[in-house]
Amino acid sequence: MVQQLSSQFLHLTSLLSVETVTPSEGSAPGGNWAQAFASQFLGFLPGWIGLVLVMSVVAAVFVAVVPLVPLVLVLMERKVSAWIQDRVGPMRVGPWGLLQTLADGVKLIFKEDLIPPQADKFLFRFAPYLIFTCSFAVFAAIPFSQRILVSDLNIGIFYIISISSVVAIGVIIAGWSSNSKWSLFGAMRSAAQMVSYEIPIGLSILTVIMMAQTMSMEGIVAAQNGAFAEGEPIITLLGVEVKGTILDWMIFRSPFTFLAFFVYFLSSIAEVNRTPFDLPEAESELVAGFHTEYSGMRFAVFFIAEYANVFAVCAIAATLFLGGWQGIIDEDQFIPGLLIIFGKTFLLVFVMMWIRWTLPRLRVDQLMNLCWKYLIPISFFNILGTGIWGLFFREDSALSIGLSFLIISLFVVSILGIVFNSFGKLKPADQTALAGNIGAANLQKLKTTWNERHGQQK
Amino acid sequence: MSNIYNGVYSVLLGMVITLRQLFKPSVTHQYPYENDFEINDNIREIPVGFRGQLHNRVEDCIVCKKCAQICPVDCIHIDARKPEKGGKMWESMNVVHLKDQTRIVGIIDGKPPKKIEPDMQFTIQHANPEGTTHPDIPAGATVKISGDKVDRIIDRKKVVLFMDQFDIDMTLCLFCGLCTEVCPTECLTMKDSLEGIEYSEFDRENLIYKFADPTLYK
Amino acid sequence: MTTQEIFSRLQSKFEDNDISIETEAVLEPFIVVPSSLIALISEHLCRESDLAFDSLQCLSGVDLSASDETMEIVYHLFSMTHQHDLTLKVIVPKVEPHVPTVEHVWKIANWHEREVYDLYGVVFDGHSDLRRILLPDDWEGHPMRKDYKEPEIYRGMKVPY
Amino acid sequence: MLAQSTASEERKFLELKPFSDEMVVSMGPQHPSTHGVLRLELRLDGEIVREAIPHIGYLHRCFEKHAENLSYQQIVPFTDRMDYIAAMNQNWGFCLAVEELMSADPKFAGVPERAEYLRVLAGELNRIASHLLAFGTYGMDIGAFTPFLYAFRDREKILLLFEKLCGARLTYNYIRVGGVSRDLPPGFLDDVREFIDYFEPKIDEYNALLTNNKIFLERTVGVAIMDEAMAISYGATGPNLRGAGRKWDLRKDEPYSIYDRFDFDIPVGEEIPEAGAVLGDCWNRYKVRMDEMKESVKIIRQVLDGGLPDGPIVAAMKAIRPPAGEVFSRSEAPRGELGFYIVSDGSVKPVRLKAKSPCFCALSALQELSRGLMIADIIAIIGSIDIVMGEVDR
Repeated sequence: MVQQLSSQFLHLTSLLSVETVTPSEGSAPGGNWAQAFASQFLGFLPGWIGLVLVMSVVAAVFVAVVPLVPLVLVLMERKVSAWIQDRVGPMRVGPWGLLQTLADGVKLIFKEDLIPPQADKFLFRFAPYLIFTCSFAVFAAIPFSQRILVSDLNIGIFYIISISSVVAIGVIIAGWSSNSKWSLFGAMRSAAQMVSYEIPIGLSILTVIMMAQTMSMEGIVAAQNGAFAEGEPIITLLGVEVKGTILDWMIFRSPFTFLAFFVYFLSSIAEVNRTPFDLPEAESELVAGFHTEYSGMRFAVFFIAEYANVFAVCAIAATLFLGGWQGIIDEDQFIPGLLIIFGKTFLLVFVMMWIRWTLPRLRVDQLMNLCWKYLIPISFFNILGTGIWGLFFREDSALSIGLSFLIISLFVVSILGIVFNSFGKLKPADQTALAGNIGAANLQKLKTTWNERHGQQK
Repeated sequence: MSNIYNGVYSVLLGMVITLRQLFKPSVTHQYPYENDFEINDNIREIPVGFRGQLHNRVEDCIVCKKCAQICPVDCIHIDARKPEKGGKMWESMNVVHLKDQTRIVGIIDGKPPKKIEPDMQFTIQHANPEGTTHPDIPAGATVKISGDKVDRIIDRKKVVLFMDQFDIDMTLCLFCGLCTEVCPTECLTMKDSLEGIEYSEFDRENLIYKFADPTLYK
Repeated sequence: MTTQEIFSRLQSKFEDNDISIETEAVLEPFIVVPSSLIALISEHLCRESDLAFDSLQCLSGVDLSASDETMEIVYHLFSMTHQHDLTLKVIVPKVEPHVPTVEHVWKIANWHEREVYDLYGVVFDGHSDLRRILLPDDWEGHPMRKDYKEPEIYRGMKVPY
Repeated sequence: MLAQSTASEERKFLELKPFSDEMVVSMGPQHPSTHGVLRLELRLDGEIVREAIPHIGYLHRCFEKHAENLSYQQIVPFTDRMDYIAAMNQNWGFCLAVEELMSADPKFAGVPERAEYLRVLAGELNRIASHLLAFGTYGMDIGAFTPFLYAFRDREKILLLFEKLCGARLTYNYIRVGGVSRDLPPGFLDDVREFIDYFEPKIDEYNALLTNNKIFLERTVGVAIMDEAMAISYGATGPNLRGAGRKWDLRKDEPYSIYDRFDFDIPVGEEIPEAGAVLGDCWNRYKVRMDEMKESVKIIRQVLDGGLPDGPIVAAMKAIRPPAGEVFSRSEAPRGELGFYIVSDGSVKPVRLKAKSPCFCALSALQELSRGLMIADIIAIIGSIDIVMGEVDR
C-alpha cells in the first residue's frame, strides 16, 4: 500500500514538473496535473468533483504552509532591525528567540476580538480576509522551482498585478469601515499611493515582458535560461558544468532592464507600504493608519498579509529580473530551485528591511512627486530604450551582453566609488551641494507665501 | 538630474552607516538573565553612591526626625517615645569607617578629630561586635589604625528615644537623597547594590518599609 | 537704559497718571503702573525705538498673602536690541480683577495671560481666547490664590490625595 | 468677570461649517509623536491643516503651588521633574535664582570655584544628552527609527556618567543652592574624556545619517518658518531663536557662572539657497542643536584641560534663608532661556515661585506656525521646537 502510494506520489511529482514552455505556446498547463490526479484516484466520481476536491486539498496545504513565510519574515525583520540598531532583538522564546513570532501569533489569537461599536461590522470583518486572500493568491503564479508551481498561467504576471492591486481595495475597506478618522486617512493615503505606484510597477514589468516576449512566469524564467541553455558549457569547474552566467538574467540583459529593476524595486516598497513610503500606516503621524482599530487575530491577519506581500513582491522581482529559481551551475539541480529563489528573495527582503531601518519617511506630496515626476518618466524611457535595444540586438549576441555588461558595471562602479570614497569626508561645505531640489526659485516662493501669510500680522 | 544624484547619494551614505552598525556587537544586554552585576565584567556596575532603595540601620538611628523634616514628599513617618525605666540602652561609642568599606564599632580614646590627617593614630577599643564588618578583629580587642586608612569617624550617640515607628513609603519616595544627607549618624542610606534597584512587589503595601525593631529595646 | 531713566520717560509721556517707581531695598527696581494703562504703556515701551522692549520674558501673577485685598501682576520685559530689562507691576483687586491685555504687543502674552487667568482669576480685557490653559475647563476656583480651598470632589474623584 | 469667562469657556470645540469637506481631528493626548501628553485640535481639509489648536495641561503637577509650601532646598528635586530631559540645567536655573536672591545677604560667600566648574561640566553634559534626545526623537517623528536608538545609545553613556556623579540617572538633584551635592568620584574626568573622544566623531555620522539625508531635507527644509521677529514676539528662545538667525545665547551675552572663561561659538541658523534652507525653518532649528553639541564638547574639553581647582564644593552657610525681595533670573537651558521668578519674604519658603519655561513659549507659536501645512508637517514642527511637556505644564 505504502509502496503503491509512494509510486503514485512519484508519478504525481513527475506530472508536477512543468516542461520549459516556449513563449509561443502560451498554453496553460495549470489544471493538467490536477485533472490527471483526479482521474487517477477519484475516478469513481464525476470529473469536476474530483478536480474541485484535489484543488481544495492543494489550496489547504498552500494556505497552511505559506503563512510560515511571514512568520520567518517577522522574525527576520526584528532581528535585522535589532542588529542595525546595536540591539539583540527577541531572545527569550526558543533558542535565540526563534519562536518569538509563533508566541506572538498565539498571543494575538487569544486576544479579544474588538470591533468598534460605530464600525460597519460586516466590512470591518471582511477587510482582513480580502487582503489576506489577495496577497496569498499571488503565490499561486510564482514559480518556486521547476516543479513547485501551482498554476502556470499564460498571463501569469498579468494575473499577479491584477490580484495584488485588489489589496488596495481591502485597505480602503478596512480604513473606512473602522469609522476612525485616523484609519480613514491611512486608507485614503494608501489608495492614492497604491494606485500611483501600480503604474511604474506595470511599466517596469513591461520591459521584462518585451524582452521575454511572454507573460507566463515560467516563460519569463525560461527566457533567462542561463544554466539550461542548450549547447556547450562555458566552463567546467571541478566537474561542474557552468553553462550560463548571471549575465543571462533579465536585470543584466540591457541597461534599461537594469534601471527597470530599481524602479520596480522602489515602487514595490511603496506598494507594500514600507518605509520610506509607509504613509498609510505612518506610526508617528497616523498612529497605525488603516489598521488602527484592529486588534487580536484580525490585526495578525493584516500583519501576515503585509509580510506575505513583501515576500511576494520580492519573489516576483527575483523571478522577473534575477533568473527565478535558476542557478548558474547546471541542470542537475546542484542546489534545488526552491533554495535558490528563496535565497534571492530573502536577499531582496533584507535590502527592503535595511532601507526601512535607515531612511526617514516622505510626505504625501513628495511621495506623489517621486512617482509621477521621476519613476514614471524613467519607466517610459525604459520601455522606449528596451524597444530600441531589441531592435538592434535581435538575438542574444555576445555584443549585446558585453555592451550591457559594460554600461551597467560602469554605472555601478561609479556609484559605489562615489559613496565609499566620500564617506566620512562630509564637510559642512558639502551640505549645500548635497541639499536638493527645493532650490533658489522655490525659496523665493516660500518667502513670498510666508510674507503673504504673516506680513499683515507683524 | 542632480536631484536624483543627491537623493541616491545621501540615501546610500546613510545605508552604509547602518550596514556598518549591522556588524558591530550590540550594546544592550539581557537584563534579568545577565543580572549578576558583581560577577560579569561586561555588565555595567552599579556605581558607589547610587541612589537606590532607602535603608535604615535602626541600631544606629537616634530618631532625630531630620529626615522626615527634609523630605519634600513626606514619605517618612517616625514615631518615638521616651524610654521607660529598665529599658535597654547602649552607651555612646564611635563608628570608624575605613577606606576599604569596612567599619569598626568601638570607642576611640580622645575626641574624634574634625579632619582626619594621614599621620594620625587611632586606638580603638573594639567594644561591640554588633555593626562591625571588619573580618579579623575579635570583640573586646584594642586595635591601632593609622589615619590614612580611616575614611571617617562617627559618634554613635547614646540612645535617648525608643523608636515605635519608622515607616518609609517607597511609593511616594522621589529618590532625591536629601534625607540621607542630613542624617547625623549616617544610618539612613540608599542602597547602591542590586537590592537598591530590584524592588518591585506584587502588593503595594509591601513597598511601605517598616524599619522599627521593638526587639532592640527590651 | 536704567529703570530710573525709563521711569522718567514714562512719567513725561503719561503725565496725569499715577506711575511710581520702587528702588529702595529691592534687588531689582520696578515700576508700578495703574492697571488701566498697562496696554498703552506696553505698546509705548515696545514700539519706541530707543526703548524697544520687544520681548516679554515673563508675566506672572503674585498673591502675597491671603489677608491682602490686592494681587500683583508682574511683567518682566527685556529688549533684545538694547539689552536692558524692566519690571512692571500692576496692582489689581482680588474681587473682580480686570486688566487690559497686552496680547497685541507681545504674542506670547496670549498664553501667559491665559495662565494667570487660570491660576489667579484675573480677567484680561480684550484677550482673544481667554480660556483655562493648565486646568480642566470645568475646574472651580483659581488655585494659586492664597485663599484657595481645594474642592472635595471633582467629577466623582476625591481631590485631596 | 464671570460673564466673560463663561462665554469664552463655552467654546470647547472648533467650529465646523456644515457640509464642508473639513473635519476636526483630535491629535493626542495619546499620540506617538506629541512628545508627551499634548493634544492638538486639528481642523483639516484633507491633509491640509487649516487650524491647529494646542491644548496643554495634561501633565500639570502644580509645581508652583507645591513650591510655595516647600523650603528652597526641597524645591530642587521638584525642578528635576520639570524638564526631565535636562534636569541638571533646571536645577542650575533654580539655584542661580536663589543665589541671586541670597547675594544681598552679606553672610553668603558665593558659589565656590570648584562647584562652578562642576556645574559647567554637568550642565554641558546634560545639554548634549538633551540635544541627543531631540535629534533622536526628531528622526523618529520624521520616520527614521534607527537614529533614535543610536542617540539613546550615546545618551546612555552620559546617564552612566551622571549615575556615577550623583547617583541618579534622570532626576539628579545634583546642583544645590550654593554649590553641588557631591564631589567627583575617582576617575570621573577620565571617563568624561573617554566619552567626548568617542562622541565627537559620532556627530558627523549622525549628520550623514539624518541631517543631510535627502528625504529628511525634503521634509524639514523650508517648512514652518519662524523668523526672528516672530520668534522674539513669541518669546521663543534657545535653539528656536538661534535657528531664526539671531545670535543670542545667555552664556555669551549675559554670562552667568563662569561661562566667560570658555571659548566657544554660538551656532546660528543659516540660509542655504541651494538647499532651500530658510532662516527659522525646521531644518535650521534642528541643525542648531546638532552644532551646539559640538560646542558643548568644546566647553567640556576646556574644563578637562584647564584642570579643576581644588576647594569646597558648596558655599558655607547655615540655612538657606534669603532676605526679603524678589528676583527674576534666567539661564540658558538646552531648550531655551529658563527663567525663575522668586518672591521671598525672608523665610525659608518662597512666597511665589514662577517658572518661565522655554517650551511653553515655543509651543504657543505652534498655532500660527502650522496654519496651511500638512499633517506630516505638524509632526515636523513639534519635533523641531523640541518641547518637553513636563516643562510646558509644570
